[in-house]
Amino acid sequence: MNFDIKKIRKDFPALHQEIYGKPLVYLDNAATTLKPQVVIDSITNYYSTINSNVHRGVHYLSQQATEEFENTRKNIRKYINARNTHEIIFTKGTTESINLVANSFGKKFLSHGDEVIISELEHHANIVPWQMICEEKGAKLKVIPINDNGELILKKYKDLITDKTKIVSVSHISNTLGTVNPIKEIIDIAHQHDIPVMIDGAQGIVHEKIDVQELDCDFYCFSSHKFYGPMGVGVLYGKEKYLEEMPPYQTGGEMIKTVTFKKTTFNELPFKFETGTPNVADVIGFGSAINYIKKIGIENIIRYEKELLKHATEMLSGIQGLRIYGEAKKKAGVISFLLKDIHPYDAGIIIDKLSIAVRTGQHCAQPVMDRFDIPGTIRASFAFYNTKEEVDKLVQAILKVQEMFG
Amino acid sequence: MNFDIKKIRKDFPALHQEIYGKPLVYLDNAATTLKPQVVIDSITNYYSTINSNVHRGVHYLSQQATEEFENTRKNIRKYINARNTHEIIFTKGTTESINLVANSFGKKFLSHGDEVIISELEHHANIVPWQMICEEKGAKLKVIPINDNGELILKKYKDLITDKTKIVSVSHISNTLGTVNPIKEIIDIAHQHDIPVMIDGAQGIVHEKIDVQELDCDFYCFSSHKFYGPMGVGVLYGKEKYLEEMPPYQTGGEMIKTVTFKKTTFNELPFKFETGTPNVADVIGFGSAINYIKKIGIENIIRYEKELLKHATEMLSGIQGLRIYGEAKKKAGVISFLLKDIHPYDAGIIIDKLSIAVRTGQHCAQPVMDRFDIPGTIRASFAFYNTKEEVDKLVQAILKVQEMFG
Amino acid sequence: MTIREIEKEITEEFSMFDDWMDKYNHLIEMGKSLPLIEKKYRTDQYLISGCQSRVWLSAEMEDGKVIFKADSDAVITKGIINLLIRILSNQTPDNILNAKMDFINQVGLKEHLSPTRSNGLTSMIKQMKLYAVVFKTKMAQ
Amino acid sequence: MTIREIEKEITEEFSMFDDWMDKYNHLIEMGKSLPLIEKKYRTDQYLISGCQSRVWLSAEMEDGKVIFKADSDAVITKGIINLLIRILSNQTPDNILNAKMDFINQVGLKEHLSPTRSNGLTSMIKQMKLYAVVFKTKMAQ
Ligand SMILES: Cc1ncc(COP(=O)(O)O)c(C=O)c1O
Ligand SMILES: Cc1ncc(COP(=O)(O)O)c(C=O)c1O
Repeated sequence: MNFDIKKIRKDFPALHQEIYGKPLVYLDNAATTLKPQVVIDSITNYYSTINSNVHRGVHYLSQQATEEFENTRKNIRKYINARNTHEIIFTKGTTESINLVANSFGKKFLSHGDEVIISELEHHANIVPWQMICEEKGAKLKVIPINDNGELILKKYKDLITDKTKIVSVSHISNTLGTVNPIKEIIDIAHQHDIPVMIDGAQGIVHEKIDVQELDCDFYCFSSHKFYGPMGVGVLYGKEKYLEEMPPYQTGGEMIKTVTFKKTTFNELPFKFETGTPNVADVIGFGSAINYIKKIGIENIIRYEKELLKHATEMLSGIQGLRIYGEAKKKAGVISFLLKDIHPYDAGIIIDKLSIAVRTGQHCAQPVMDRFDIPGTIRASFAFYNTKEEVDKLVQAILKVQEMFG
Repeated sequence: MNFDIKKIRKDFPALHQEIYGKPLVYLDNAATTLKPQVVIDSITNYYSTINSNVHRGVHYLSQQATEEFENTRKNIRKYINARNTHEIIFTKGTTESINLVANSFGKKFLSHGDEVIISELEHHANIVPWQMICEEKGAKLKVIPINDNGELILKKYKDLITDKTKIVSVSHISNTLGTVNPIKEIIDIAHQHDIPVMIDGAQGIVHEKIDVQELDCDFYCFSSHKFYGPMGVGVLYGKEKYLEEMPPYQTGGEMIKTVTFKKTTFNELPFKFETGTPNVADVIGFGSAINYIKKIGIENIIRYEKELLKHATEMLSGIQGLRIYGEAKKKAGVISFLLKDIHPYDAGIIIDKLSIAVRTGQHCAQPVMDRFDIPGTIRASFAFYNTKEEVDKLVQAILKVQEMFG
Repeated sequence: MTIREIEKEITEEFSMFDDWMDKYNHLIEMGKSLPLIEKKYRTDQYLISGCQSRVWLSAEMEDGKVIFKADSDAVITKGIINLLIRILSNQTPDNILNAKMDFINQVGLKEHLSPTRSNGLTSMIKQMKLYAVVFKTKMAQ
Repeated sequence: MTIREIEKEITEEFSMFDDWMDKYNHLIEMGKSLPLIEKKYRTDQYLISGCQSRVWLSAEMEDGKVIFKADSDAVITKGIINLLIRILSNQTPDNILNAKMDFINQVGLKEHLSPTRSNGLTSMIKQMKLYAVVFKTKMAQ
């Protein structure tokens, strides 16, 4: 296996710093991942040379900007195997991608009495936009429940589907429990009823190989910053047939064909959904991130991360008084846990002082906390540049926490 | 005057490159400005060290990220002299800022039969969002006309105001004609009727000193990338009293207080309007840009740019067969022109080959083109790092174009 | 004791600790000592909204001085609350309003009180001062 | 002449020019030579939407060959159109469909035909091939 962890760690400059005088252990990857040097260089390069706006200029630099920008679109199309390049829409993040679909799909296809299905383990980004549009349209939001392991109860999902269901939107991987949802099955079931499915892939794209045609999902979205790319960029993949029918979301320059005060006509896909000056530098930076991932190989990453998660699960399970939340059969990337009689915030503060970055709190998934009746969790989330030694440091830190609060 | 142009030019790495074998002359600043090295360094630094998500983490790096992010908000508040820090909302750009207000203000305050006033010289970003919300709400869009010099006809503006007028939205400076609009007067007139005013300051903040309390505008917005900062960041300033009343725009994480499937309550300002992972790196980078501008001094910039514009106007006016579009008494930043019997696209191609970056086309302001019955213009737009020698190179290029097409 | 004196006392108390761990152990001890608020006040009405740990705060006026009581579900938060109460409780509204709370920086707990920490402690100090304003106004009537 | 032969001819023609200015002067000359389309076709119906310069295109079938006519309001665009028409007009639908248009790279005009240039030329080639498909289908009936 050509997966050289020492070499890989060298690619990530942020790994090589000390926090409170000790080497940083970064286990907050589900919040945002670190960036390889090539991504940072790509942004620096862009601003030091090309630095131009796209699409509208005849001048050389603007042409260069446009070409690199559009090449990234092609690159992403290929990476997720979308059929058409114009099915790739750039947004500012997963949250905006979901807002776009909830709003635009909702405006076109949702009416009073219709139903939208989400799940109990969604991130707020995949709950609130649907709540809003349902409220606006007088539609009903239905929720697939989870079992005690944090797995979607598929039987219940089937029962929720009616001839009023207009769309299903679920996450690929839970950012809180780490559950890998059976999205292929969820999609197939919905399609038997001709219902389109949106997948919140913010965590999914990071830990799985994505082929949107094979999945046959109707929408798939993710954030650059959680996938080793810069902040401020997201992707929405959508099937042409839906994107064509949906009205524009935000409006302004770029996305129009003609504007008079009487009538405005809109541009073709993908531009119909992209208005204003796009985040050219960071889109191009995201292209570099994807190239980097391709070079390492997502299969290698998945294999390595599996081992890491297995090790972490074993080690943490061995700690007395520690309970893991989320024990799905298929899991990736994340371990959420609590220590008996210790508030996660207290634990988080001490773990931080031990130079380990974990997240504590509700992880933007309050319904999951309500489901388990807990105030929050401590969450360690992993990337392929993490090591077993780092996991062991986390274990030591947890033991220290227990000692201090014991 | 401590304005050392040689030294300033050294701060902008993109200035020091050759295009087609000759030094670049960058006169497309209204599309996007070049970035000083400190801004690029700030992004590099962020990704090489802090690289964390904000607001939700107890760990050290997340704290650092939040602090720098929120410091930039304070910095911007101070720069435009807003009363409250929570009146500064981060968006992805001017276009999104306007969409936010059109949508959210429109939802709350616009009803059937109401009226919205914009102007004839707006960028599409300040036209189409208003068209959309007016269409949705059954409201009417009214347009302040311009005279042959490209100045708003204030008399007509007064006539447009009725007791149905709910908001006025005009640009501070036209990106196409360079007109500096009398926004103080426009705001005062509207306020006499208790009508709020939104200012599209995408170009305004670049060439004027902004004091939102003195202007007393109700909304003011701009883009980082046009003001020497990174792409992917915009600002919306809004008066608390309106922002408080307006419903959220995009929804998801960060902007909520509590989420259950029954009911979601929203967070306070400014977070109510900021959802999803913000573009932390570029917001912090924008902070560096503002610090850089403060160091140079916006007054010095304005003085220098005035001289430059004067020189450019004189030189271009001296060219036979060249007509300048936009001859307002108060102008800044931009000269739009056409050459007799030469299509702007043809001219643009040749000027590009002479290593000069200008923009040709409609500049996302089709109504202005319709007003003057032209297919587009050639636009040279200036920044304080441009020089008179560069203007003279443009003049040489124009003479060459005339020779080739003569 | 005046606020200044208590602040000085606390600063000295903390200066004994060589490393952060001892300091936090001390905070934890302070946090563990007794619940600081009566059950009836542990309701949403007295909740100060903070992101990660919950903080309840009540205030009463006795002999021209404000008596604060508070609690939290996190021990470290409770420890810091304990410090705040030691300083601000049993003081006159005027003294509370004038308190600079410098000790926070000096004992190295600044990070807990930065608004970005979103743990409700900043809101708590704000709320304590707000109570002081209210009582002051009442007294003036 | 076959498409290949014309492409070769054009490439040779352009290889004579040492610098870009002569090349563009040549394009401008070609652009200036006569309007390429009848007035009646200069309507929105025949307009190929491009961002900066407008391009009109008409096609007719004569003796199994497609005759293209086109025009633009920009001279350089007209010059390039002239090249496209020299190559694709008066050819059979099949030949049009198979044309690779390699000459574009070879004469250094690639930038004008990249979709990012949004000047309608890419759309024009697409439209020409679309006409060829239509005529081919008609012939087969
Ligand atoms: C006056 C004006 N308004 C709005 C915009 C849109 O700004 P952005 O593309 O950064 O959203 C621009 C820039 O193109 C502008 O010049
Ligand atoms: C599953 C999931 N969905 C959506 C989001 C929101 O992503 P972003 O904040 O990048 O918009 C996140 C990240 O926080 C996530 O983990």
